[in-house]
Amino acid sequence: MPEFEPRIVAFVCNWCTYAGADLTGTSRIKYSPNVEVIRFPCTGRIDFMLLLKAFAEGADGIIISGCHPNDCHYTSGNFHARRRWILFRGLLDFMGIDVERVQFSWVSAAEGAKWADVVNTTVEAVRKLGPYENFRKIDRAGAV
Amino acid sequence: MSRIGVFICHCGENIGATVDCEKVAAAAAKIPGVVHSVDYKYMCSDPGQNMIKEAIREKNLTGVVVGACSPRMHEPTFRRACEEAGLNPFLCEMANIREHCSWVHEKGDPTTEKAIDLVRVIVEKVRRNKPLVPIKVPVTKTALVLGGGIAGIQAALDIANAGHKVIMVERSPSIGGHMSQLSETFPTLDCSQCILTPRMVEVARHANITLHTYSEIESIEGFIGNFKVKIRKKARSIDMKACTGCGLCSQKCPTRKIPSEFDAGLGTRPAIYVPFPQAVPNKPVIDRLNCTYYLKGKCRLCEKVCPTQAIRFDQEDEIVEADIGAVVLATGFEIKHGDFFPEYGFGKFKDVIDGMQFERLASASGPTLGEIRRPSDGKKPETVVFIACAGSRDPAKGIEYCSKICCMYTAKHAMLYRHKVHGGNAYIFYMDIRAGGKMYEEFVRRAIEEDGVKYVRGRVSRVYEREGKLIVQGADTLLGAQPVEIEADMVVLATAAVANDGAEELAQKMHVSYDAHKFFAEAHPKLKPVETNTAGIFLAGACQAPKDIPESVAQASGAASKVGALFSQDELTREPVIAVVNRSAPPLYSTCVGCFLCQAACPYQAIEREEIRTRDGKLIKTVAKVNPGLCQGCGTCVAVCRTKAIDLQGFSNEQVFAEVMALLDRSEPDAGI
Amino acid sequence: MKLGFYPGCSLEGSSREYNESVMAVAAGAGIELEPVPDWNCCGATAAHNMNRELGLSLPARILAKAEAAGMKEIVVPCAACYSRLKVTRHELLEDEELRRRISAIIEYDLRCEPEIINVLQFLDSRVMPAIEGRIKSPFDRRVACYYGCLLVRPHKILKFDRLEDPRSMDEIIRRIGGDPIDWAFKTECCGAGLSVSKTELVGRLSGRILEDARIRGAEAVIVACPMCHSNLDLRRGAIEKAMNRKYDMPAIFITQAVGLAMGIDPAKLGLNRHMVPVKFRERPAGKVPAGPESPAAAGEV
Amino acid sequence: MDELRKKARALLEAGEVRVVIGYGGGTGDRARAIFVREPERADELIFDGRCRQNLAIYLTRREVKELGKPAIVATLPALKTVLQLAGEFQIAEGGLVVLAPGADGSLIEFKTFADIEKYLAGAASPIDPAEQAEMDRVRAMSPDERWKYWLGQISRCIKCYACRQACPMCYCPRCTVECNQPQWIPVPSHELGNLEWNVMRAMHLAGRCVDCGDCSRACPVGIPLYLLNRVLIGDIESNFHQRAGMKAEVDYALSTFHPDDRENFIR
Repeated sequence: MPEFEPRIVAFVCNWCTYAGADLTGTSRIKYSPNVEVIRFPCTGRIDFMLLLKAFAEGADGIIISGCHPNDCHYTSGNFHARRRWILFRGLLDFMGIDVERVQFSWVSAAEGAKWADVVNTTVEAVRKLGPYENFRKIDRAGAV
Repeated sequence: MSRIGVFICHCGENIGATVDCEKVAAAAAKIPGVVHSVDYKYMCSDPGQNMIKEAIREKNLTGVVVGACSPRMHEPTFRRACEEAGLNPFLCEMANIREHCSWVHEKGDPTTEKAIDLVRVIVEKVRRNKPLVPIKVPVTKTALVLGGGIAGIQAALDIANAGHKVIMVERSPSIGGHMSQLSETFPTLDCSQCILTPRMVEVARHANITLHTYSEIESIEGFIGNFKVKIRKKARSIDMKACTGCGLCSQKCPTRKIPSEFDAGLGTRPAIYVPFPQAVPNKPVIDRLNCTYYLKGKCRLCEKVCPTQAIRFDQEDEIVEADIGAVVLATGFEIKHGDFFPEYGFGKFKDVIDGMQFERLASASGPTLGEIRRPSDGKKPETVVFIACAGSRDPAKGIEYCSKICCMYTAKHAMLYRHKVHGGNAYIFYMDIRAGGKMYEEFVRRAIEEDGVKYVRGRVSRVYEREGKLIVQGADTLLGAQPVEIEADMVVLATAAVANDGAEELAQKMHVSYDAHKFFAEAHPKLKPVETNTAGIFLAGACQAPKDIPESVAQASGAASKVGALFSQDELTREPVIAVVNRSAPPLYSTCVGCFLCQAACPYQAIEREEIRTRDGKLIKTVAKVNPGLCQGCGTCVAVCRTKAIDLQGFSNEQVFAEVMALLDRSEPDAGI
Repeated sequence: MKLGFYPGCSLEGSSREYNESVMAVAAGAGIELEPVPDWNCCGATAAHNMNRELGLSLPARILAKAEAAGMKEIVVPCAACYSRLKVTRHELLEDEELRRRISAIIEYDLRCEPEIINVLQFLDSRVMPAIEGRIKSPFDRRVACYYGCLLVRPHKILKFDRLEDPRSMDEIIRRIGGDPIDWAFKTECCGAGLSVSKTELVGRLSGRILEDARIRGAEAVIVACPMCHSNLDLRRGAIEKAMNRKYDMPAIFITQAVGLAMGIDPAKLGLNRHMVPVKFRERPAGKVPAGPESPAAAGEV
Repeated sequence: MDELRKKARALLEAGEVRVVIGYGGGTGDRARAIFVREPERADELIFDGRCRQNLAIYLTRREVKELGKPAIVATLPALKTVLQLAGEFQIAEGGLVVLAPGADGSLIEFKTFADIEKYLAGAASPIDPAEQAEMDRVRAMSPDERWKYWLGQISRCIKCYACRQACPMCYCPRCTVECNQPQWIPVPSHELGNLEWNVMRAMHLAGRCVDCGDCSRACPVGIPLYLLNRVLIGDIESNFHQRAGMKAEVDYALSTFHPDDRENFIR
């Protein structure tokens, strides 16, 4: 049986992490292909609902990444995002949604190697956790 | 129905070696709405761009997806190509299959599959792209230069000489900054004031420069090309037009014992004073906190002696407003004082001084007229210990960075001391000698070899007084960390260079970012060293990080050339990636409920209130409105808005939602149709 | 008022006078100190150097016992115990994984609720407000406040007072009528744990401290750590040998000084237990010598 | 109660308000909201232990707004709602009269929002012991048990949106569930849609919910929605030291921040 290949969706900001991931490429640092990036202007733009949507559509893990505190291109979008994630993560955890599958990180435009590391460790961690069966099994067929 | 063209680039081997580009193009062709899908060796080449243009014309495309490198590389190239072919450039997007795919994964099916995913996501995004029109904004061709030190002076002169108006605002009564306080400058040992004062005078005389000294920024609003600034001119208590700068008032002022800021507290000045003889403007100011008249209600001696009746005790602060197009921040730095170093007894022992105080002791215009005499008893110190990195490079003190200028000025100080006090002993405790710069290393070697300065590699743990001597207790790490004790007559601390007082408040006022140490942040550490993240605001000098004079001047000229480039156009074009509050038909008018919770989240104060009224003026509802000039497009408001009344052009809810859906949906595209 | 209390080994052994004076001062201020039930060794000074988990588990167990007993604050007079407890609490609060691991070892789900209070904080915030205005016999002595290393370091964790030139003890001395000298040896090393293995080194290091205090005219050295005290008191022989000079200046605990000011019987403060007899020069009450004396004058007492 | 009736009558007679939003007797042993517009009907007002509904919900209802300036009989959560609505610019100072009857028959009339702020700063908000016990029970569960617990709860949800209708902070004329471009929340009432709806509802109330409990009471299948609200209230208080409904100005946890906000999960 082939090894389980998790699918990871990454929501990243344009100015730090997207550029950092570009640098990973420019530096030819290899990492797992299981992750795919969706670009946002800023972590402040990322709607919490998109995380639920990603899980609902079959993501096994999620990476959210943006500029380090104080480095935000827009001064403070990441600070707002951080608050949003503090609360949202607490709520998900309380509802038994597997928050271990959501990796938040700060990756700057200079941290190409860190991006590769964030991806690889997240992929490995999610691989260990296995497919997100709870969400895959959830009923979506119709009315009760 | 969308008519989307997909263009997959091999980038030579860069993509082609690991991704099966043909397969990607074939897979993209199956996506509903894709009417054209090809791959080509170099999409960014002229033939490649022509392929796109031709396809747009021939197939009447409504959207273009280029699967190639990072949009940060070639998005402008391909958008321009689309525009040339008559397609709105914002209907073109790139799928990053190079930096995010071919370069970081091994050759194989998973990599090709990922490339297909990435292209599919962008196709779904482009399907929902809307044609956007770049925003045009006018440019006011006047620059505001904040700070009148060497960086501000250089920037102001360069901009003014390019033919643009400059408003310079300086907090203290004279321009000149720290450079005017220095004795000699490394590595040439030429006199600081001799090279600075001609430039100060030029600023004062320049027809394009308006100078506001003893003034601060009250507020700034607006955006690139269109700032509105309020300047508070603090009451000088002097009629600047009537005053001739004769100096009689200062000579007669009975309050004379105020520590002089210019002499770093080593000398004194009267309550009505000109900071230093070459000050610009060379007119006095009354220090109201120390003036007898303001404290006790009588005196007014200066008023009596003034031959031109220029004293104005009842003068009030004045607010000056100005329209400006660009800002150069050149507010400089400060050195760490106070009881930051209890272990070195700074502030406790009179003969433990900082580097700026040593500059004043060594300066011919200083309190000792250039003789090195220690503050406590005026004796010439026989042994002086210089401590480099006092506070700098010390995480325990909260300052991890290198202050950069200290190695050089400490070498200069020791050298000046050896020149002025023959037979004196100069010791320098140092961590490393950082003398990178033209003629810098040679300068340090000269201090060691020609002037006999004794360099001790190690840290000083403590300085204390015993029987009239300052005991400097340290270690010599080149002698096996052996403890060293030196009985010194004076100790000079090369204290850390830190951000200026009020830098944080100013940064917040200007909406520029700043680092953990309150130095202003450049937009990119390498490629945008003079820009800030706020368009139209530039940096010069040590307000960005500790810098020496040549570096400050170079950066100032860099900032000035950026301002010049901005002022070379009458109108600016900005990307229309901005937030918009929706409007809809009555009775809703907008899904915005007017809760204004988004307002606090906006880093740019771009969210305004708009009243929707009936034709006869009756208020229907108050809703949010985004000022397109101020909005920078971060989208934080979009995520905060629970009714989804705000959306971000270019990254709309529909677009990102579709991207997430498309990314995870690997089912055969035509299966669902 | 009732507070938790962790004595540690020194206060029950070599520094009984410290314990006695803490208790006497607390009682005088109407504060009840309740020992942590079934307390154990804090691990100082060896455990954290030998085995990280052991070094954390020992203090963690103390915290657990206090937490289980509902204590919100624990007064820890010994500077070494204070350091171990405070550092452990900090590390466990910073690292959730570690907190879980240590909790498993000590078989108690530690939330690290109790705050750790050192003797200077205890005096400053609890004792002084209670006795202010009731100083019976002002401690009008010129003294050297010696803090040692563990009360203020590592500063990042303890966040207590100023790292290089602490002032809290000087402030307490001033409040009870004393005159603390301004000196540079407040946190210099006394030799600490090398007391037994390298007594000669302790003689030299502690000697430098006493010498500077002597030159500046101090009548006593005030300490807040049993280890400092034993080096400065017990090792007087080694000190005198290293410095080639006699020192009769006593080393006393801050709680003893406060106790004296409160008018507590010196015997109840354990002042009779010191190796260097605690005797102060007679002089008209309330008069503090103006400044440092000449070395010759100080030597003959 | 007499105080309340007297005041209501006086306000209506003087024309100071056009309507008094209060409680009246309902069917059986229930109290219901009544809208008293004539002075002579003031005696229909009651106030006792049955009066739990947060009447502030009507302050934003178009039909009620059209009646003219209201007076509102406010319980503790309603007072908080008034402040929160003021902070969200939905009601303005002077635009309403706030009457808070005490259990002992006394009556406080709040003249200004600042007075309400002062009053609330000193008021305790007791938590129902049974509800607290349920919270403790769920918190003590393993993540998997919590998932099963909530899946069990939300699988009973019929998406009737009674929780939304009962919530005084859900005053948006177009709720995001009604947005179909994109369709954030699936229309059918299946587990996934129910889950997404309930998460979204909780998040949209994060930093705004005053914990009146009307959503839980309105839920026809008895989903303990208060648990979700309280987790967020607790997290906001412990992390950001903010609490909804305590100030009449914007102090919204999700649009403010502090550079030193702490978390332990971002690497």
